Amino acid sequence: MTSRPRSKIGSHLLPGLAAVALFAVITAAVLTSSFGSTQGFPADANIVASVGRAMFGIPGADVTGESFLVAFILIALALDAALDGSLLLAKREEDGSTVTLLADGGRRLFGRDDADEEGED
Amino acid sequence: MAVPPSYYLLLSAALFCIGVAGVLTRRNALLFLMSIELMLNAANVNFVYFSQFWGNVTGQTFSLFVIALAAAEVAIGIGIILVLYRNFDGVDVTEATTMRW
Amino acid sequence: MAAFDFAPLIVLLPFTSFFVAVAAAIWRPNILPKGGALPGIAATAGSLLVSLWVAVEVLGGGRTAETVYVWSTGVGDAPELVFSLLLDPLSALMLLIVSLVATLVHVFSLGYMNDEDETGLPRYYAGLGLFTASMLGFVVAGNLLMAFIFFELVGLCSYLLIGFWFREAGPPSAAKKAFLVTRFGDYFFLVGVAGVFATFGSAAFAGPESFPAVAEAALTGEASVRTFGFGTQTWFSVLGFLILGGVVGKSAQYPLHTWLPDAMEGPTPVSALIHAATMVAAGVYLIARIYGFYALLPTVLAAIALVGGFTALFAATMGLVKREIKQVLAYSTISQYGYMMLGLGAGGYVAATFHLMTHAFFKALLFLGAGSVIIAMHHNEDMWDMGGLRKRMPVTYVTFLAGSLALAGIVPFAGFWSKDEVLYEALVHGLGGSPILLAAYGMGLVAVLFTGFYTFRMVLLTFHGDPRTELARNPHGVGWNVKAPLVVLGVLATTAGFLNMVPVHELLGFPPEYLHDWLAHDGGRSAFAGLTSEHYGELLHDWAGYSTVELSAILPGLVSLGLALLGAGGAYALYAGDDPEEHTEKLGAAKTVLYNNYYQDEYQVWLTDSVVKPLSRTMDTFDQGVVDGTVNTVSSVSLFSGRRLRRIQTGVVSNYAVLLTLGLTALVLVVGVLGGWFA
Amino acid sequence: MIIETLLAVTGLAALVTFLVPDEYAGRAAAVFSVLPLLGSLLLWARFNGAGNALVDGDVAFESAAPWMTLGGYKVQWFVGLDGVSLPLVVLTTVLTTLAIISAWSAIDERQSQFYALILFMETTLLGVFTALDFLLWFVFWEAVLVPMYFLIGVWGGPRRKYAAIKFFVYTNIASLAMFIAFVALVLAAPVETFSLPAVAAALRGEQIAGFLGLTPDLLRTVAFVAMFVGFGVKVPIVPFHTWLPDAHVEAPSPVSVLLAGVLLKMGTYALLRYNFTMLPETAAALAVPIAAVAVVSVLYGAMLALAQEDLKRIVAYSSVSSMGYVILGLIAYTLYGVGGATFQMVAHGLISGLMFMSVGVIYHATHTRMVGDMSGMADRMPVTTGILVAGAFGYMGLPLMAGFAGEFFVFVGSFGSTTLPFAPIFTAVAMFGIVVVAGYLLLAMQKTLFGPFRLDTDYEVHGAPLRDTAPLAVLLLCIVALGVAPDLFFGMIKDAVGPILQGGGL
Repeated sequence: MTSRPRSKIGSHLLPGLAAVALFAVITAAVLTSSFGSTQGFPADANIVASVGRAMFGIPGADVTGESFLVAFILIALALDAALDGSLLLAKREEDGSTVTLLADGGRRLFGRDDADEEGED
Repeated sequence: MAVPPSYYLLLSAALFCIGVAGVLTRRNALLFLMSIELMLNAANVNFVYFSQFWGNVTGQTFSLFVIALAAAEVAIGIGIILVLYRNFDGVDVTEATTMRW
Repeated sequence: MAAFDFAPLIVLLPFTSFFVAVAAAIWRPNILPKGGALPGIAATAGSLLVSLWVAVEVLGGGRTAETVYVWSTGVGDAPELVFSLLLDPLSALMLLIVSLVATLVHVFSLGYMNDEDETGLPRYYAGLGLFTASMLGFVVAGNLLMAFIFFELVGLCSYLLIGFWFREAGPPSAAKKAFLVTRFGDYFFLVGVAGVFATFGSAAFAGPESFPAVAEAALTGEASVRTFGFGTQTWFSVLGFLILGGVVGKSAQYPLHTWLPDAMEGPTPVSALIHAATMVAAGVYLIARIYGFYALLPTVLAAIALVGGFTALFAATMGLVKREIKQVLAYSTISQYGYMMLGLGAGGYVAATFHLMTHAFFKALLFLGAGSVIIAMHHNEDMWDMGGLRKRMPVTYVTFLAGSLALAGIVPFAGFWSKDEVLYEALVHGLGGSPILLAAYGMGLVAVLFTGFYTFRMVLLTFHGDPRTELARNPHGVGWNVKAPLVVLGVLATTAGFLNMVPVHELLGFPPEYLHDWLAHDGGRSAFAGLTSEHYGELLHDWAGYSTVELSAILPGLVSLGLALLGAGGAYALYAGDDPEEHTEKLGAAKTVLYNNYYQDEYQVWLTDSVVKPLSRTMDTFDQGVVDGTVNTVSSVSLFSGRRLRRIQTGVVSNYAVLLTLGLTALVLVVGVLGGWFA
Repeated sequence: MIIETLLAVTGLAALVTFLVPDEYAGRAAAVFSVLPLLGSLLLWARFNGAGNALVDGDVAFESAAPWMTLGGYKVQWFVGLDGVSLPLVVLTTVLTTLAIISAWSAIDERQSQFYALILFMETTLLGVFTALDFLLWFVFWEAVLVPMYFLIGVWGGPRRKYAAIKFFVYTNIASLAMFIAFVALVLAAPVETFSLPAVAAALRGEQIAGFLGLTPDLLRTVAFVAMFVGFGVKVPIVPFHTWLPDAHVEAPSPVSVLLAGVLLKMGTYALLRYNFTMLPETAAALAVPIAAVAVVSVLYGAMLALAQEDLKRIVAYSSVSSMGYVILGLIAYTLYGVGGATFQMVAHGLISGLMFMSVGVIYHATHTRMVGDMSGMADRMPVTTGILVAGAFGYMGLPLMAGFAGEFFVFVGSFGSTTLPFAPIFTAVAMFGIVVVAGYLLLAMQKTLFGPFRLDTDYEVHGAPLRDTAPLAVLLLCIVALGVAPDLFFGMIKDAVGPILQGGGL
């Protein structure tokens, strides 16, 4: 009996129906609603330049757009924070034990100390 | 002849619902991240289309920010999954149920 | 009129002695000489002097009914509640009696309490002082509110004094019983007081707007009062019965008499002062005080007469078989007060007051005599352990004999004149127009026989025959402070009768009936006309339908004297001789019934212990179970639902995601529907 | 401005006591509490108010300041005193000072927090009795619950958590019902402010509009019943009384002195101010059920007290019984009825305070409150026993003590009331309470105080120190003073109660 990898699709498909239902509802909404005509961009407009200008709020773009200067700064900070966060999460303690998961009022729940040998890395 | 708007909306809805289905049916935490990426990109589709629909470049610039944020989100997501793996010997979401009633 | 300005002093003097004794009891118990007795004696003696002065003033025609202190000012038509002083022949007479007996009892207490070196004397004298003050306050009360206030205070003092030896188990429970039974009576009295205020707007005793006068006017139609939907006379009878409830409780009449024999747990001077002469008289005095109101109500008068007659007979029978000297006297007190109620009920207002006076003297004498016997016998009260004390205690014996003769009603002594006049009034009014009084008269007459019997049984057992125990052979001597009061009261017991010798006056005509004249005149002041015995006579005749038949007082007097002598002779026959033995076995089953006081105590105790107590326990379990139960179930519902809802937090992220998605779809659907999708 | 300073001073004192180290907290709190006491006596001395504050009387020490407008409704800081609220203010300050002194020996851990909470509660209580704007009053009304919850919950007896939570939730739900009812009335009434005199004038005067589909009369009845129940829980009235015994038994004795002495009066004070002043016709229409509830409270409370074994539960249930008299007096709508009810509030506050304090002193010495566990206390603690006996007799309505004055006025007032049908029957039945009260108090006293000395919890019992008996003696003096001269308070009460009377009768 060959043991080919078989996909673990099984009993837990039921929740998928919720996604299908959501799709149905949204499609119903979209189909029954009418939209105006698309204004589109002027043919000769330099879209990428206007995006660049809109990004930093520099006037004189072919196509108008709001200024995202503050958003740009914020997203920079966010990315930096994300980077530091991920490093922190991945870092191991000096004594080799990982970040322990504390739960239920500070009681050490899991996390391998050096003491228990059988836990593999 | 310009493509009617409902098609784009249907496309992004489909993408979004596939992402949701991915989250709901799978048990692997990594796949959650992938599905969430899919859902975010569905939103981007809408942004870009409606940017063109309204003739205003804000939609596009905003989708860039969405992508950036998605990246940050994945970074943290991966970190958390790493810790999850270390603590629960696997990334199966249905086993890590200590945070319950 | 100067005396009336000092009248408030009568009440305030004992009050100050109370404060002095309380202050001493709290700070330095032994600084007061004789444990607080001296201030007490001084205060009561002072009250006696002022009372004498007031009596002289009243003799000279002085009357007063003046407000002394405003308790609560009336606004609009709401009445003004005041403390007012009413001094007229009745209250002057009662003032004399109370202050005299109180002084003598204070002196006696020196011998009874101090010489027996009791502890806690300041507390005792404080209680005695407060009692005297409240009793005197009750006597001079000018309206029903003030009367009720001092009525209750007197009840409190009797509670404190009965429970004086609180370290043993007996006195506190006797004190509790005394207060509770009288409180039960006072409940009806309080309802009556509230009724009088609501009906008449004021509760004054004297003056044109006093409530008896307004009641009389209302009956004749001149005044209109609120009668709460009843006829005027019926509503007044209801009020009369309510106030009678308080009187029956305090004067230990038939249903509410069970507390008096137990009250003998208190020290004997207390029994003498409170449970013989004064407090128990408060009820009878109250009816005499508002007799103008009772004279309008024939039904209530008949009820009073019947209760009085029955109690006289009922208590006399129980007195026959008692072993302790104080128990005999206790039942005799209940019986004698039955006579007074009979007198009041039968329209003999003067007779009842006369018996009230004489009884106060000879009963106080008998109790104090018993006290000195108890001192001699080292607090052993059982008559069957005494005997032959005659030789060793001559003064006590002579005075005790005088008191007994007065109690039995033998001719020259005070008891005969007053009891005979009560019976005479009952007979005369009974034949006159209301035959029901004859039944009461009959019971009263039979009671004379028993009274004679138990009185002389008591005298023979204690003083005659051979001493039956070692203690009786050489009793412990008693000092002057015991003998002096006995002598004073002995003299009074013999001579008090001459005040009002009705048969002699009818025969010879020369000794005037002082008491009749004393209570008859209003001293020229029309405001007090409503409080004279003449006025009461008219009211009785007009409203109560009481009329008297012309009958000489000689024959009834001789009949009652004969019965008394018959009783005494019977006792002599059975218990004379050196070694009398108990004859009560011959009574057989009747003895046990009499000995257990017709099981009155038992059924009242049964009423409280196995009816009221279990009822309150069931109410408590009901309250805890049902009322508190509903509160707890309501809270447990929320706790239970909280436990169930908690399970939604399964800990699996996917479940939360599913709920999120379903929520979103539902939201979109709702918005769609509301937005007019399918409508 | 005096009332603001009074509240500010007491609040400040609470904060400062919080910082005082534990061993000095008791003394400091006592000294601080003397300030509001003097303040209230000053208020009493210079009281010049006349008539009822809500029915166009002139309010003493009145001061108003705009606070906020809530949806078109003006809400003010509006405080003032009249003949009804001043006695209760004096009662609060007197009882708090004495409770603090009596707490010196009773409380021996976390004293500073204890005394701070007591003083804070005093501030809120003073606020309740002086506020004349509904929202301001409601803020103080709710604020009282917080310190009381902690006082019972932290320093209480074994089941203190249950008792504290039950007390808090029970009263809060009731206040919710009352709040909704009153706001509905205000919205229906043609008035744009929450100030009580204005709302009272509107409600007593012209026709109010319907609300939420209820006709005006139905609205008045529903609001009356909801407010009656809301305040009834606080009073407490019989079906809603079950929180009281638990709260009293578990609370330390100084706290139960305040709980019985003042907090119960908030309920009856509010009933007088809201139900019986603002909706007189509805009250008259519902007279019979209210009187029935009052009479049931009296007899039911008394009978329950007869069945108790714990001294504190006995006194707690008898508070239920005494408050029944107050309700009977209020519904009588006669001068002596309503005036007597207000006086009974003050009198009962003093007497139940005295009873709880003396039971607390005995508990402190014997460490038990069970009637069966001890007997013959008079032998070892003569002064405390003497005062407890005097207090018990005060409770039974012994004349020349405040209890009798209050009860007698209520009986005379309600016996002849015309607004209450069958008034004599209701009064006569309620008066039977004085016999049952005498019954269980005498029974309890006889078992615990008299007879030979015996104590199951073998502690060494000796006379209580002066600092325990001094507050008792002061309270007893106040009770006797009010009993002998009730017009100290009764004069201003009659003046304040005059305008809201109805019907004939005295």
